[in-house]
Amino acid sequence: MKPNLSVSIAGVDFANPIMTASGCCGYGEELAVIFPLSKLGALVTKSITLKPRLGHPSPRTAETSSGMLNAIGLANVGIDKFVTDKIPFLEKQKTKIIVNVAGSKLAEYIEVCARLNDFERVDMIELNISCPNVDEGGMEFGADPKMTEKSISEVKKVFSRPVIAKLSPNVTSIVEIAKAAEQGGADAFSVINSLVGTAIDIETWQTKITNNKGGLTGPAIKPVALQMVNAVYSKCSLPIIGIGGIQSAADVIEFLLCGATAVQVGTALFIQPDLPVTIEKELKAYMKRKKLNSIDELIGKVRKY
Amino acid sequence: MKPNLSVSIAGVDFANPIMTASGCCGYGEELAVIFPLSKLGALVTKSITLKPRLGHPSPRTAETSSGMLNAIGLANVGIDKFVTDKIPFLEKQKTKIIVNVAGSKLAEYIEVCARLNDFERVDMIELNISCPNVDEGGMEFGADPKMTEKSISEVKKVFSRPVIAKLSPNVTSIVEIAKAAEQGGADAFSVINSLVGTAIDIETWQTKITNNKGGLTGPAIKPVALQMVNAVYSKCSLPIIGIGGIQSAADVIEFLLCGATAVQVGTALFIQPDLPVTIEKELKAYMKRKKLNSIDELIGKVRKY
Amino acid sequence: MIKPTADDALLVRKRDLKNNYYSITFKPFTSAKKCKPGHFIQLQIPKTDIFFRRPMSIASVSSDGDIEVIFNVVGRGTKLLANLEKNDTVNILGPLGSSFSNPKKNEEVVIIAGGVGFPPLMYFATELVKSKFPAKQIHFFYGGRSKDDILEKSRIKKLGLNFYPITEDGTFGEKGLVTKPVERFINENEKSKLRIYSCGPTGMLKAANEIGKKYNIPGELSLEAPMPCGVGICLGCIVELEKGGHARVCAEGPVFQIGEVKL
Amino acid sequence: MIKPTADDALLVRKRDLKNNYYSITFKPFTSAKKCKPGHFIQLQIPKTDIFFRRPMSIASVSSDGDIEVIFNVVGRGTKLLANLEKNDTVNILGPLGSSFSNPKKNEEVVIIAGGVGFPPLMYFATELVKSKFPAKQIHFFYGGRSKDDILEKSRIKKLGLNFYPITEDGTFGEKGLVTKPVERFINENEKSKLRIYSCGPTGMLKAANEIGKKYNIPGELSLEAPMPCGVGICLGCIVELEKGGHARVCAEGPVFQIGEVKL
Ligand SMILES: Cc1cc2nc3c(=O)[nH]c(=O)nc-3n(C[C@H](O)[C@H](O)[C@H](O)COP(=O)(O)OP(=O)(O)OC[C@H]3O[C@@H](n4cnc5c(N)ncnc54)[C@H](O)[C@@H]3O)c2cc1C
Ligand SMILES: Cc1cc2nc3c(=O)[nH]c(=O)nc-3n(C[C@H](O)[C@H](O)[C@H](O)COP(=O)(O)OP(=O)(O)OC[C@H]3O[C@@H](n4cnc5c(N)ncnc54)[C@H](O)[C@@H]3O)c2cc1C
Ligand SMILES: Cc1cc2nc3c(=O)[nH]c(=O)nc-3n(C[C@H](O)[C@H](O)[C@H](O)COP(=O)(O)O)c2cc1C
Ligand SMILES: Cc1cc2nc3c(=O)[nH]c(=O)nc-3n(C[C@H](O)[C@H](O)[C@H](O)COP(=O)(O)O)c2cc1C
Ligand code: FES
Ligand code: FES
Repeated sequence: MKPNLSVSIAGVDFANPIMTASGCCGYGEELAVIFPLSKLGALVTKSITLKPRLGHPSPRTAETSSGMLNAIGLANVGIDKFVTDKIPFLEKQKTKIIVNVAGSKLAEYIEVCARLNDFERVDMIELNISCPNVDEGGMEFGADPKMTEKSISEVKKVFSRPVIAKLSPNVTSIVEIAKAAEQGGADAFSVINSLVGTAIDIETWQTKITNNKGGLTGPAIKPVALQMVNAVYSKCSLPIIGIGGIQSAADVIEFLLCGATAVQVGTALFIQPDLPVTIEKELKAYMKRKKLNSIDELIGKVRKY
Repeated sequence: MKPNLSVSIAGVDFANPIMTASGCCGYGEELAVIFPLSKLGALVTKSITLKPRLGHPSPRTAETSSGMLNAIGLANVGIDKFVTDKIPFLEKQKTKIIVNVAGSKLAEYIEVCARLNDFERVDMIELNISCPNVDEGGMEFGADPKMTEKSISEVKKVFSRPVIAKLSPNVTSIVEIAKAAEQGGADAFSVINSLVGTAIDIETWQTKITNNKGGLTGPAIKPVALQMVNAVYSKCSLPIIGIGGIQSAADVIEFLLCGATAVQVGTALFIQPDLPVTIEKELKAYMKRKKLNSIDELIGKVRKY
Repeated sequence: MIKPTADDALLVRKRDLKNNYYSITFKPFTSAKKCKPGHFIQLQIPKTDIFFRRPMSIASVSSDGDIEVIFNVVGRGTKLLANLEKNDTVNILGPLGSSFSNPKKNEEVVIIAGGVGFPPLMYFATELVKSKFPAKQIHFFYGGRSKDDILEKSRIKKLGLNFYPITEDGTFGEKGLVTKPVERFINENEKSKLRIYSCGPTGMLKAANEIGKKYNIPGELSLEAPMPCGVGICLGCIVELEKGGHARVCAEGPVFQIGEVKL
Repeated sequence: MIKPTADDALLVRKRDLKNNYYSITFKPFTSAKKCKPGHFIQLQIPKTDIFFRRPMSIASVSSDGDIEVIFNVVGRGTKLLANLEKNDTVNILGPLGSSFSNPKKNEEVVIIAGGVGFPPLMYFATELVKSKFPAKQIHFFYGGRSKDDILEKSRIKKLGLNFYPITEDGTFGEKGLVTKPVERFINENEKSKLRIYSCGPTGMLKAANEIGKKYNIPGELSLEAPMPCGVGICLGCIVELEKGGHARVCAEGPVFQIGEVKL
């Protein structure tokens, strides 16, 4: 029997649990040249804001041990250009489309989400209430349970399809924030966004990125992400999309066992842009070897001591 | 001119800014076979608790990308045996001795610290209010500003020499906790203890450590540690001991530039037990090349964009 | 965007060019036939502790698909590359980025190269000569600090083009910076027939850009930036455009028009 | 604790022992002279993405200080080790841990080896013979699944000791598990003169431990555990003691007395 890789989150069906993470696949155009996007469960766009943003000046990335720092600063085309230039391309792709939305004020989030409501092919919105790279909004939202609840519930009023809350790891209790999001009416969680970090050039004594601090991502953070996925899985009931340091099918399986229903691949795309294709193949092989028929048989099945 | 590597924290003078981190150098006996401990600025002991502790069952460590997870569970000989068996050895070492103290109730911390007060050669206490590997106390203390303040101020009543607060990175605002510790009368900060994480064996579906979660340490976490050191440096006034992922003199310099007065080497000792000796040599060479006379000329001197 | 491929290729040839420069040649590379001068590849040394790939310009592609890069050891990654031996494996992702556009038949090609900007321009000149573009219309200005910075002299000479080595210390060719002989050449020639191609250190690129703007000579500059991905998806390699906004060095570039970017 | 040293050593010899087993020999190693059978070293392959060192028992130390390990490829680290070539560099930290104690002159030595427990026991037997301990008093029981699991047959035979190969499928030596022939041997000999030395898979160690306790035969077992440090400072490699409490496999062990640890 062929293992069935499809999963379903908040009524949306995905061909497989492998998505590309926001900010790590642009609007899909470049990856589509490299592999058919139909290979993905979903593509999650770069964060879209109301106005176009250039982001921070260069340098805005730095290499770290098994990871990287970025302070791109939410560079994106803005909702107008996204709607006219990017959605037509995305609508043609045979994969689910999740649009990640960010802003510095709640009103901006709402306006962007309201605009997106008109596009049926935008299957879900992922609310980035956890970006460490903007001064206002962003992480502050995601560190405050009240703001989290409010932002989700307001967005739910203007966007009729499912809304995912993307949670920040830079908090004392991610479960507390997850519960607030659940309270606000979120349909799923994305866990996690990047950790806050920095790096210094010891020759010039200057920080390596112009924003002085940035988001740490990549394999380095995988243990933290797995733990947070499992903490949220244990205490909340919404489906979870696991994110953080995924490089292989083995990593995906760890996330599924911890309680994720799907996963996103981010930083690793920079090193292997067609990684999702490899992962899908390896995941299928694993399921065959372990005689698993469906992804469900893995979700949350970690055995604890 | 020879660069001067000595630093001073809360009136205690250290030959150099390089210390070994708690839990990564036992009580000094093994390292003393490998290199003279006089090469160290200070040795920080494994966390001492009131009663002896066996810690968690095996397996209690796992390898991760550029790091490791541990849930040793504060295994230690307990204060009685520490006083009779370990202090006599430590007293003979030509380096400063910092005893790390942990517990599950405040009363335990106080009793252990009171006992240590009698031993002049215990130069400082480092209060572990941030261990992720015990159920009670430990991290809960360090995530709560009130408990942080209280535990420090109570310990200060029974221990007459300087007390260092070792801060947890698993909080929304490390600065808030640092300020509470400052309020409680702390003399310095150690920044950071380990991040919480986990890892799963995808063949057995079992967590890789018996405590199910553990502390993530090693080069993977260095960017997070640097950022937290700099955040505390910017907002508080006490001296900082920087910890997290240090593997080389270059890493030490990054921490100094971010605001640390001294540093601790932890996980990297497991791969290179005589690393502090190498680091001291490299640090001296760097200072010569950069024409720096003292460590002071580096502390907090990061240039921000 | 050309569809890049990722291949585990074997190191088939390694040459120490002295002065911390190396030439290494790999094979097989599926997309060798698609490579054009200006394109780059992203190299990954499997199982190292180096996280990102390292971008390298293509220095040559042989008729049977061997692909060569020439590089300078500047840090950890290039050090590891230099330590590779025959039959070691490297994963190559490419070809990536934009390539140099061809000059018009009657144009005089002014190449301004320096440092690790030399390899793509050598590739460019080689392909021009191969395509029957008259070698005497190619003017290869190649600057370095000292004679050891001028690589592959015989290879350039063999192309039969006009070779103008320039060294700061005068140990090889003219003494000084490339700017002076280039400007002299421009002034001695009909400006409307010139086209500039430059790749090299920032100072040289700035000078080439300024010269192009000053004399109204069109041309192309190949830029560098730290590149986490190389395929346009991380937005980490941006450069500011004169008209405002950003461009990605890996996707819109590395080859830009003179006057297009802020340097 | 012997003061360990850390050296960048060169791979001077590599032998494929088939069935995913390899022998690799390094030099120079400063502390070669201090090594004793039972000691292990921590190997690090420089510049790999493998974080911890990997513990390996010493399989032999030659008179001019070459140090050999024999290993089985089981994961990422051992795979990398197996891919090393002559002149590649490995950093060796050691010697570490406790070593086998010598039998009394009149004792019969019962060695029970299996899998990667074989190398330290081969080293032990070799050194015993070298030290003029009578080879005929050494009884080397060596178990494996199949004949390919029995390594270095000629090397053992050359020692002139009593060699008892045992394979589960009977393709080499006696068929079955080591337990039976070992017990038979014990019953045919004066028990008070026997001493057991064992290293191998957990099942074998348990059996050796039980046999020792059952017949009241003293002896030593060499254990394995994941080892972040190998020098006693991380407390990651613990084993439970029969008398209560923990011991560190890297520091109090890897060699423990029969009956000392919970297996
Ligand atoms: C399109 C392009 C083509 C290039 N072609 C060549 C070539 O043909 N020959 C050659 O010798 N070099 C070339 N370079 C530069 C080369 O990529 C860098 O020298 C190399 O990445 C440095 O790696 P390292 O590990 O040795 O240095 P490190 O300093 O250790 O690198 C540290 C980090 O900085 C990044 N980084 C720093 N400076 C640069 C830079 N200028 N460009 C890219 N990444 C940087 C690296 O990616 C890495 O993440 C090219 C760069 C680009 C962008
Ligand atoms: C004292 C001692 C002596 C040893 N001697 C030999 C020998 O002579 N020949 C030989 O082939 N093997 C020996 N081993 C086992 C060998 O160390 C492991 O097979 C090896 O570490 C596995 O590494 P890997 O990367 O291939 O496997 P992986 O499975 O990829 O390793 C993953 C992680 O698990 C750890 N790990 C898992 N199981 C073990 C284990 N049983 N022992 C140590 N670490 C483990 C590794 O250190 C690593 O951190 C010895 C182990 C010890 C403790
Ligand atoms: C360069 C870069 C840009 C990112 N941009 C965004 C973004 O715009 N919005 C967002 O929600 N997350 C963004 N992220 C975070 C990722 O979506 C993901 O949560 C994080 O990288 C962890 O996954 P990884 O370790 O697989 O990269 C970005 C990450 C990187 C590396
Ligand atoms: C195996 C292990 C045991 C540790 N035990 C303690 C401890 O007992 N008390 C404590 O305060 N910190 C303990 N730590 C944390 C370290 O002191 C240090 O804060 C942390 O490891 C980060 O530094 P590193 O990345 O250099 O290892 C332990 C760390 C490790 C790896
Ligand atoms: S390097 Fe990633 S966009 Fe250019
Ligand atoms: S491996 Fe660290 S104490 Fe044994």
